[in-house]
Amino acid sequence: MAFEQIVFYAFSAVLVFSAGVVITVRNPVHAALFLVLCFFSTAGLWLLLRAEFLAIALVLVYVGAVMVLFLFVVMMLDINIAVVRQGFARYLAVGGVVAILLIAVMAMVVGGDYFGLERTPVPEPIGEVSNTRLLGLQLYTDYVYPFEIASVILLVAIIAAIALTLRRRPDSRYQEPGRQVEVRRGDRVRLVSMKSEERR
Amino acid sequence: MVALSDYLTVGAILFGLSMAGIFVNRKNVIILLMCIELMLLAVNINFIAFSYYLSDTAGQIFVFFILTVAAAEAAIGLAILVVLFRNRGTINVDELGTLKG
Amino acid sequence: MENLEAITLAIVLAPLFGSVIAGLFGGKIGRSGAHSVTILGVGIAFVLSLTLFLQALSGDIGSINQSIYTWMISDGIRFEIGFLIDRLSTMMMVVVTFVSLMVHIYTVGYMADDEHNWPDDSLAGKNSYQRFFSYISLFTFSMLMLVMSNNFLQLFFGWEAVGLVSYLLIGFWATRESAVYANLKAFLVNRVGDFGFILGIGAVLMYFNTLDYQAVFNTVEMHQDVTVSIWGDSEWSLITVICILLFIGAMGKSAQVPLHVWLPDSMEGPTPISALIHAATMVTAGIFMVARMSPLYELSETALSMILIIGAITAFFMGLLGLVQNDIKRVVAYSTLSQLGYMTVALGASAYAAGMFHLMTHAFFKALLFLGAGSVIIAMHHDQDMRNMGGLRKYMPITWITTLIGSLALIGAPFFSGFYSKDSIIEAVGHSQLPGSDIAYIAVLLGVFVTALYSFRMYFLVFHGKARMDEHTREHLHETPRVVTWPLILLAIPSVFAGALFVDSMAFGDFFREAIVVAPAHDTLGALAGDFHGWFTFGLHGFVTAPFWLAAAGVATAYLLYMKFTHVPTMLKEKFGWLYAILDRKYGFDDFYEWFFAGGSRGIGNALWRFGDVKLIDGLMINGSALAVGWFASVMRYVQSGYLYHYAFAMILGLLALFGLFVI
Amino acid sequence: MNFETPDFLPVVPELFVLGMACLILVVDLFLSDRSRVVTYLMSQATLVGALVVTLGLSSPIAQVTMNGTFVLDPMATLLKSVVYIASFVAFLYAKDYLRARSLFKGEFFLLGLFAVLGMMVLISAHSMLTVYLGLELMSLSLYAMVALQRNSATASEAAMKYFILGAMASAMLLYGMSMLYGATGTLDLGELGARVQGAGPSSLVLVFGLVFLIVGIAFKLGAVPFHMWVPDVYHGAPTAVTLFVSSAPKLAAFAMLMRLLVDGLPGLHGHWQDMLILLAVLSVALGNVLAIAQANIKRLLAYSGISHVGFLLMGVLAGTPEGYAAGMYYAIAYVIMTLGGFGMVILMSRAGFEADRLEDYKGLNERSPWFALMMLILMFSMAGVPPFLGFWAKLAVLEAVVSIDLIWVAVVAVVFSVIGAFYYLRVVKYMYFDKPEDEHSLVAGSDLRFLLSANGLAVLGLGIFPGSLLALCASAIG
Repeated sequence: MAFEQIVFYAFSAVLVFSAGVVITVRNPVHAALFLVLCFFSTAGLWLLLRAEFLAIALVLVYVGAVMVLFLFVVMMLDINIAVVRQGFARYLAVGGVVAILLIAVMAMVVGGDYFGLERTPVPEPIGEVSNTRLLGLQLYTDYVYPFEIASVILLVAIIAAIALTLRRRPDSRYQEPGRQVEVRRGDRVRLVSMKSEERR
Repeated sequence: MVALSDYLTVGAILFGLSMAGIFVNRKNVIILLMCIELMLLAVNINFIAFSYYLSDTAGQIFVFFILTVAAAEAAIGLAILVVLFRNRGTINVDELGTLKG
Repeated sequence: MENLEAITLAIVLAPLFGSVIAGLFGGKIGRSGAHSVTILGVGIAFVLSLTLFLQALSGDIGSINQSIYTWMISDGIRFEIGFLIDRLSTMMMVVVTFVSLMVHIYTVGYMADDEHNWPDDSLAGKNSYQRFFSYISLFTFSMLMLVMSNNFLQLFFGWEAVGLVSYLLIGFWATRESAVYANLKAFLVNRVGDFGFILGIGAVLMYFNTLDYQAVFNTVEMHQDVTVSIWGDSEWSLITVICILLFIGAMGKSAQVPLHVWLPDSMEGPTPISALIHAATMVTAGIFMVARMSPLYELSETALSMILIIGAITAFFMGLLGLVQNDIKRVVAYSTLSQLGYMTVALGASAYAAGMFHLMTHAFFKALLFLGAGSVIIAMHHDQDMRNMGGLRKYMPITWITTLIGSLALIGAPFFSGFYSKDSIIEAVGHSQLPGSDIAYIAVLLGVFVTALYSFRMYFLVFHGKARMDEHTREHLHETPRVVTWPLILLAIPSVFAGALFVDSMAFGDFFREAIVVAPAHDTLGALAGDFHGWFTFGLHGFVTAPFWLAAAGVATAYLLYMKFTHVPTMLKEKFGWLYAILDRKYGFDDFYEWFFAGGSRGIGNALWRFGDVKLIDGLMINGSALAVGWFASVMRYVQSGYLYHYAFAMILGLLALFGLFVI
Repeated sequence: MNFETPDFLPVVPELFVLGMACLILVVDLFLSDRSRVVTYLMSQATLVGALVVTLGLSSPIAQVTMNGTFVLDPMATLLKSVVYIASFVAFLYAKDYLRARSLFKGEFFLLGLFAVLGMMVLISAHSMLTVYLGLELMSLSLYAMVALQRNSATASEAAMKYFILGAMASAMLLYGMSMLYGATGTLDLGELGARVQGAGPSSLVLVFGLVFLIVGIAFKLGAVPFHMWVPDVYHGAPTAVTLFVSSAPKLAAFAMLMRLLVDGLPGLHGHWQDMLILLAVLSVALGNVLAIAQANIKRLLAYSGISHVGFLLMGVLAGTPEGYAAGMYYAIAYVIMTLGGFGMVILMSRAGFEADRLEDYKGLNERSPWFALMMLILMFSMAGVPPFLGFWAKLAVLEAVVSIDLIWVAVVAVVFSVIGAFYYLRVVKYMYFDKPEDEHSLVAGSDLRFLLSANGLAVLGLGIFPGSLLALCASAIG
């Protein structure tokens, strides 16, 4: 077995295993961490496919940002971990059957008959062109319209997230620098003259 | 040599698993969000594999956009999740059944 | 003319606008607002129609045929709204809008005290005045759509719309049982005719694949030899079938025997609409339609013969019924039936132009007679029985004179309008070679005598002799207000002159040359035209023809019976009791229909209801299927459980199902 | 690298809406709650301006630009114009409703405008990439709009369901796209169509991808069995949002159907026709039957919308230009009717009272005869009674189905729409024959009353004169 194949099977096995854990594990924190593992192994697969930029982006964006966001929300919401999962086995059985059916149908189509090596051989390497450079050139020229739409989508995500979650709690305390600067001595310290107490 | 069909099969398994995950998981909405990320990941594997074997960069470009959109989607999904939690005090899928019929 | 489209649209839409305003906002704009806006709308339509008519007359515009709006296209057949403006339609437009305008003005007086016609606190009685104006304007709109149409669909729309308004107006006083009965009857009888009519239109659509008049007329020659089998093996000429079916529609609308029974009863409606709808315009729609379809009818002698005979029967026998009526409006109603018979006879004799000519003159003098009768009714405080009248000429001179003019025009006194039109019809029938034309000729000749007799019976009973009303009514007798008398005077003018003015061009000239087609073999009027030397000679000649002497005999008989020897009618009635009974029962049409159709269908309906409806449909189909649907719905609702995983599962199952069915 | 600057002119409407949305975003920051109406007015002005620009740019020939990712053709012009008008009407209906529930915030209009932008991108898409991005831009905005009523448990539940199922559907759509890309090696829809015609042995892969595509489209349209989100979202969301979600996005979904299947996969017509028949029949059947069991008018309208989608699909599945025109006609007719239907719910509601139960319509004729009449027109039109708009729409699609000899589909559709007439008539019965339970007079403002009257009369007017709209649709398909 060639080295490439070993790497492929190793990453694929890890990917499928950790995906299975994500959907069955009880604790969402564990699920999130296994998802991170999924992303890592996928990034490995992508490297095999000479998609270096996307592999790095996946790790940076997903593992670095999105999954942190997931974990953050999980922690913030303080979700109770279910004590017992009633009937989980039953769902799992049904789900397993469905999953196997689906995967069987899909594998039948995408399997060797149509996409085997005879039909689609591995392409020759295209020389020393950087994957990142290639993508960058295309993104900012041919795909400038989709690129702009993607930026609008991100803008919408920002607006939506703020509109949905930003709230001003009346009981929370926060600083107002303006008022802090404006403050005068008289507002903070009041000098009172008292009679001294009589000595006993 | 690794064939295109091998990558596609990995993608199919991942896709099937994550779809089953949405059905199986009845406790935590947040895991559903993760399943959706997994589905998109499966699609991305497909695109990149095709892109490589067809020697065509369009597939990788598409993946770039899917990653972007998926990030935005995750943000909105989590925002809705937070709103839901504030209203209900729970994010159990089981208890998300007042609208029906 | 560039802006012709705008003008035609304005003619149609102005009355509609008035109607909508008066109908929907009647409460807000009040009585004067309602009658002002509707009179204005109809007035605009009249003025514009008149200009179009004059232009058509002078030849500035020939025949204009344009579609304005494509309503829909189905299977390549275009359903359009369009207008065909030629001399035939402009003449009808002028008649319709003129009479309508007169009636609008007249109504201001006639309906002034309408609140007395309703029970106290009746909801329908609220704003009834405005509603009446809205209806008659709506009628004007519908009638204009009918006459201006360039296709069968719009014709049918107008046909049904005038029927609807007629129904609404006959039953206008909805709290009176007799009015409700009458409008139901009118509606049902017209359904019979309309059934034939729509079958006819359906046949046209089926075989010609178009509803456009011009397209049908252009290809009619090609369908001349087409035959259809209706029952078993008997083959009918397609054109004959279409013509007869369309004529059945005309029989309903124009009240020809045996579908005439609704028209006398329609007198339950207010008098202005009796004048407008049930004398001058709507009932002549059938005549107009046949004239418009002349290219079809000319190809079917069978249909023409049938029309001739039915018209003759109507003209004579319905006139006879006028002799025994005591209700002033019913006399005029039977006279209308008889005159419609004359027009139909003219159509049967291929003298379409004469029929249309009579239609026009009749519209004027019959509207005049109705409005005169209405004027009398107003003065008599809504008593319509002629036995309670008499000697009214002293109290109401204008009504008296104008009614006399109308009666003279009706009986065909020389130089009056009715003379020219009726004489040309009689002459044309005399020249016709169709089977049945001999009988028809005799019938229309005798009809002249009958017409004169009943007309002057009414005239003498109402305006001459001694006053038979009670003291209270007599003290209050006076001429009606000016809104009532002015329309009478305005209608009297064309009743006198319209005949002499147009006999040259309409009856014997080529006035309708673009609109009406007459086969050379049937051209009865063309044959007469050779002997025609102007209106004056024609009028003078009228004094020496049989119709004149028959009419004179009728007038003399009426004078003798109702002025001199007033006991004779009573004596005759006793002597010929059986004959009187037949006439009084209107030949038994009503009784037969009542017993056979109404009773029979009620019986069948009851039987079907008991078995079919209650048991089969309600029990099994409706309730059964409702139960099944309800059960199914509740099961399916259960699937919509509210849980995300079920929804996701449904989607996955859907995906798998699609795979199973279409991929593997 | 030789790069030609693309022709930006056809994209000007998109740029205009985007620019205005960004401007509104900034302006809105500086507005106090009392002057929030400025945001509203600017949003409406944006829609009007976009309409003007779009109509100004309309041309009878299709222009492809932006490296083949964007197309401007008559269909795009017509659909975009209707989207603007529908959104304008939806915003107008929403204004008072939002105000009464202290939801009158800039975000509603901003997200609405971004959703409109997404629909525009989708309508003008000429590449699978732009189809996806337009779809996501629209959907993400809509998810957020549904959840915008932050203190409502039902709204957030509806948003969550909508989001999860919607994301799942998008993922399936993407999977399908990846398969088509893999089989043909192109994302461009025109190129795809050409290559699919020539594809022989790998057609199983194409059909496989097609199935996923159909699932994605069916979800957005709300066709059975991918309809489950529809009633819950329509029910749970604030009525103003429901009104928006149920109207313009359907046009975008229709455009997606046309772009992907008709522009992209004409070679697979035989396959997608069979799938659409299945979906259409199921939708008409289940939509109508389930609507009968509803007591909530928003759910009722949701199920009725599902059945309408079935009809819409029937027009498209015929695969003829007449069928496409009929489908488009149906989509536009449906949007007009659904605007009126939910507009009525808004008109009846007031602060603290949603007027979403069927009982709330009892005796409406006594309370307001005019609006009872409008509701009657809308209900009859949805039921397909002549001479209202809905009748002609149904007639057009049935003609399309009959013309390709699928008589049985037409028969099934007619049978179920007769069953469906029952629930529309029940609303009418409540309005006219029952005693009112609620004696409050209607509080709606005059602009709302005027709009609803115009909406109802449009349904009547377009029903009496159906020719022009149908001709417009036919000419847009070309």
